[in-house]
Amino acid sequence: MRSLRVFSRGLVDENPVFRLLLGMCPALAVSTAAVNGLGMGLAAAAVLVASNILISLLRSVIPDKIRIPCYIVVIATFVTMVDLLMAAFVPDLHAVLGIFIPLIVVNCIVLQRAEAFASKNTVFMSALDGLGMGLGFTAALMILASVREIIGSGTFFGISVLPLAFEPMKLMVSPPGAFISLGLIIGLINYLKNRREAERGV
Amino acid sequence: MAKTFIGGIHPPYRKEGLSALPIERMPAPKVVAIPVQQHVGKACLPLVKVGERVLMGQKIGDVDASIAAPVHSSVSGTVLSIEPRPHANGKMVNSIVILNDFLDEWHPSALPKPHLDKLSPEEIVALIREMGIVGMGGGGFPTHAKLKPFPSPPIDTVLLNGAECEPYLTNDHRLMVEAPEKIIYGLRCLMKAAGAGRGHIGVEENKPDAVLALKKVAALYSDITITSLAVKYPQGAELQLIRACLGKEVPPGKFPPHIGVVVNNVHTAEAIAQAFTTGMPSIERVITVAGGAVERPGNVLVRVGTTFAQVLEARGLKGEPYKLVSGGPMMGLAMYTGEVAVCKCTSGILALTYEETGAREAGPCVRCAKCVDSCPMFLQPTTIAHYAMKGRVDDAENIGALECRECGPCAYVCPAGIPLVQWIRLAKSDIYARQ
Amino acid sequence: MVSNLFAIFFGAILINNFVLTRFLGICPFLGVSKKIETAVGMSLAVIFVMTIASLATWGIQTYLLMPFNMLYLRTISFILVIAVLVQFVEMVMLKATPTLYQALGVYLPLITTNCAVLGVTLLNLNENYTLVQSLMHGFAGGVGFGLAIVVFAGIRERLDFAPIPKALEGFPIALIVAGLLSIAFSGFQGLL
Amino acid sequence: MDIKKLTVSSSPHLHSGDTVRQAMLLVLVALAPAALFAVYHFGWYVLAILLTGTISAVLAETALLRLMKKPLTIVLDGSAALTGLLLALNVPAGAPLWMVAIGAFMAIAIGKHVFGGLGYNPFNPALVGRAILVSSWPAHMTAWVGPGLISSATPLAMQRAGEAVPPYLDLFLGLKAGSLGEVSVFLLLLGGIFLICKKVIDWKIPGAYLATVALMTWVLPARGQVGFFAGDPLMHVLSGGLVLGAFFMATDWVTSPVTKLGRIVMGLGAGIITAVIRLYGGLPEGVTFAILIMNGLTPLIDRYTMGRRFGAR
Repeated sequence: MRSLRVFSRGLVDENPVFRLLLGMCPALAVSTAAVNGLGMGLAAAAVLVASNILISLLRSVIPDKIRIPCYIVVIATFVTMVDLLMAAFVPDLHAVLGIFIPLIVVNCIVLQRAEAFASKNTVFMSALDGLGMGLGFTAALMILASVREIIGSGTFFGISVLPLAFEPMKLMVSPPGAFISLGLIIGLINYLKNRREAERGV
Repeated sequence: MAKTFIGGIHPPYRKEGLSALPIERMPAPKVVAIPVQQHVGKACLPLVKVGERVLMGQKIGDVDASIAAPVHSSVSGTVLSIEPRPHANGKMVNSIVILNDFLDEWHPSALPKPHLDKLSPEEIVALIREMGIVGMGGGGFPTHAKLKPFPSPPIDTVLLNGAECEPYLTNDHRLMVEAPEKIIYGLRCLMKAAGAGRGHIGVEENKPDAVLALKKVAALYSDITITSLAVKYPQGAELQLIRACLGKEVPPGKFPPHIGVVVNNVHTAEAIAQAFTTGMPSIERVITVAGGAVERPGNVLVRVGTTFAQVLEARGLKGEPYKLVSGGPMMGLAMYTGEVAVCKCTSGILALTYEETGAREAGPCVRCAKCVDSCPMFLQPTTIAHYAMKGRVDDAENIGALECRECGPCAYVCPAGIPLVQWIRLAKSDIYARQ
Repeated sequence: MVSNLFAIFFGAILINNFVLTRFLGICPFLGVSKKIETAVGMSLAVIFVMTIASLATWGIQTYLLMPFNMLYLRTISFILVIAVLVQFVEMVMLKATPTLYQALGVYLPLITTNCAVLGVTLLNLNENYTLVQSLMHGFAGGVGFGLAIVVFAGIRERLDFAPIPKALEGFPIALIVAGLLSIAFSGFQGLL
Repeated sequence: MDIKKLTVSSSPHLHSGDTVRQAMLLVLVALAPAALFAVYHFGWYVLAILLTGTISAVLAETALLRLMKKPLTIVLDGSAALTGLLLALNVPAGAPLWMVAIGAFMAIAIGKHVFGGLGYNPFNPALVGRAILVSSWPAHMTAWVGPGLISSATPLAMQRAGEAVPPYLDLFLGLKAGSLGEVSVFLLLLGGIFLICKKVIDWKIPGAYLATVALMTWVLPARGQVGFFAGDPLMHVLSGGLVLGAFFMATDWVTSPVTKLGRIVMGLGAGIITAVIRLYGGLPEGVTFAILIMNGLTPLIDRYTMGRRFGAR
């Protein structure tokens, strides 16, 4: 039961992007198309799971004073691995995501999970937590990227989904569109949440 | 070009006709209620007892404090009671209620004083205090206290305020036209008391007859200058008047004596002359009774202690007033009752209709900057108001809320109808409360 | 040479602003922009760290990673260098100029995880910048970050007075403002 | 004595009677001649654009007020209609109506209501709408036409391409291509002067703005040119959206500085950015972006140009 909660928490209630407002840089930068969002999300999820597992394993070994540098080394190692793997197997995606793959190192989500969860919990729980958070991050990126791609390019995963008469709103795939659409999506989520809470209150 | 200050507004003056009406004396009422506080500073203690007979001009209240002025009876008669009554400041103030015997029997102390040439500055200051003279432009600051202020550079100029920039009010105007000699005599008393070498009277140029009358008398004295000022509100605000007449600015947080200037109202000067030449202390004054709800507006000489209701009854009301204002419409206070007594510093009684106030609902600020442009203190009224709304006391203080003199152009011009003065008052009281 | 530096400078500030078009340093941009004073402090600290980080990582890259063919270690080495550097700067500042430390010190720990810093070093590497170009890029990137965050803080201070719809309060409205600023800066596209 | 119900409130007890609505109406009146000229110059289709812009903005405002449970009477303040009209005046004369409607909706929603409505928006709503359209459908927003909706380059584009620009008098009167509201400089100036006389706007912003653009375009060589003091400032002032922007958009109360010095800075800054974009930018025109950037800087300008207080040195 607890493991389910640990896993699902990252997906909805503590969704890193929409609720905790972590990892905004990649969320904004790579969400121009659904496929980019998916790729970035899975890359980050892989790093999260791996680093959570390793940090949890080492949690009794790492001295408290230098724990943050240690976490960073662990995370940076996995990021480098993911970076190289992606360069080898999905070079096109790797090129599009650019420096945002190495920048997973400083993605607040990864470090925050290491510090707040993996350093205090069992390996299994930490893996679940990493997976939940990673998938939550992926889901958020997917939602944002889908909205932006559909309205901004008229396509979804590169496939035309809207009638020809629709003229794509290019703003959505430009940098300003990233800020505005993420702002509006978070606003919409807040609105729905407030309304649900108000209904419950009544 | 007539001299003036930077900022300000041109409200409708609504003085047409009023300024031509000579001063009329209003008969004393059957009962007067004289507040023991008619000035800024410490309230007086009653010197008489209930049932005691008092004479006209008799000192009936005084207190031993540097910032205070005694009060005198404005009629002869019997003290009915000493009780709290509604006051123009919005509070209940201890008032000496006297039943008028209509004999107007003068108190023996009310004798003409020696000519000013035979008095020393100290004697003049003492007499000004003894006769209960306070600022009659509306401020009510004890005049003697202005003349011997804190350590400051020597006073070189006494400036009389005859601008009368408040709409509706014409009492000073009539006084300048009808009693210029008294005003000049009072000015000379003030100059001698302060040791000032120069006297100055600033009058808005919409009162050419007043300027002419004063100039005629002042021609005898080389050290007195009459300055014609542009018609703009608040031309008569102390700091703006100094700026316009003398070209000097009082630094923030300081007072006029800091730059060697003392400012008094022309009516105050007239009251001093009256007290010195006839021996009559400050027990009556000219007020303008006006407003859309007044049947016969005019400039009325009223005994202190007469209630607003009595004055309005004498002038007649047409319909119910929406607001009853003590003083001018820009800085005056709205009364909640007509049972308020006329004080030494009551310059006008306005019974305003809803239409003429232009009252309205407030909307959001649209940052039109009209308040900023009109502020004669160069503040940002809208920003101070916003800080006040959010309770950000420090921020309000940092951008100068305490410099605000509450003169009102900001709120007058605001197209969104925001009561800016009210918000700034709140900011100021929050700042004071925290100190 | 000079015109190239000129292009790097204005490019990093106006055309490809680190925050508004490159999406680097979004966390401090959103988090440390509630007051103008703190935004200015943060900006100065970031400008400083980005400049010296560009210098340090250029050295690592040129004299360590490239000769030994270890470029794949760039992420891990750069982040460690930056972390050490920030610690070092903090210590030196505390000793040498306590007043400056008081003003900027509180921002320094936050800078390690500011992706604008790691981002600029990685971009320098990708662009094959020379030492001087790297320094200019690091400095200008910091200035671009500073410009964006200070302007943004000014707007947010004013929004304090605004009755913003409840669902949009906080981050959503901040993101929308950032978007509108980003649109405004897009007018510089194609400049130079 | 029949004094019964007295109202007590803070002084002052007089009000000028000025209202926000009145000011908005004056701006609408001031814009009307230029708008009517656009209909005359380009044809009846322009009338459809103007109506679409204005009506969409008013409908958007009504809908959003309803959604946020605010009093619907707010729409009567006229600001939404003005935003819609200004947006419509800022599109090419052949712009598709659906795009104008979206622009008006964006202007009202993203430009204004997300910030809590009139008075709180940091950026000029009409320009937010226009900038969104430019970024979203650049092809439509640069499809310039002349009379009869026949394709034609704007004077600024002609000048960039090295073609002959129409004579000054044509530029002044409005016989050229461009956004439909910007063409008649003459009528815009007339409207602007009317607003200055009515004290709705301050001369400082347009004055500083036009002067800066004129000076910079005169002194500085455009990209690819050499030699200083060889520019054509009159052409630059009479072309593009400069006059429309300087008098009707940079002067927007809500989004421009409240201090006197700040208004000069606003005009100066907008002038510099406009001139830089026109001379060296990727776009031929930069008025929209220049004003938006200065809108963003307005809180800082207000803060640092507060000036001396009375009596202070």
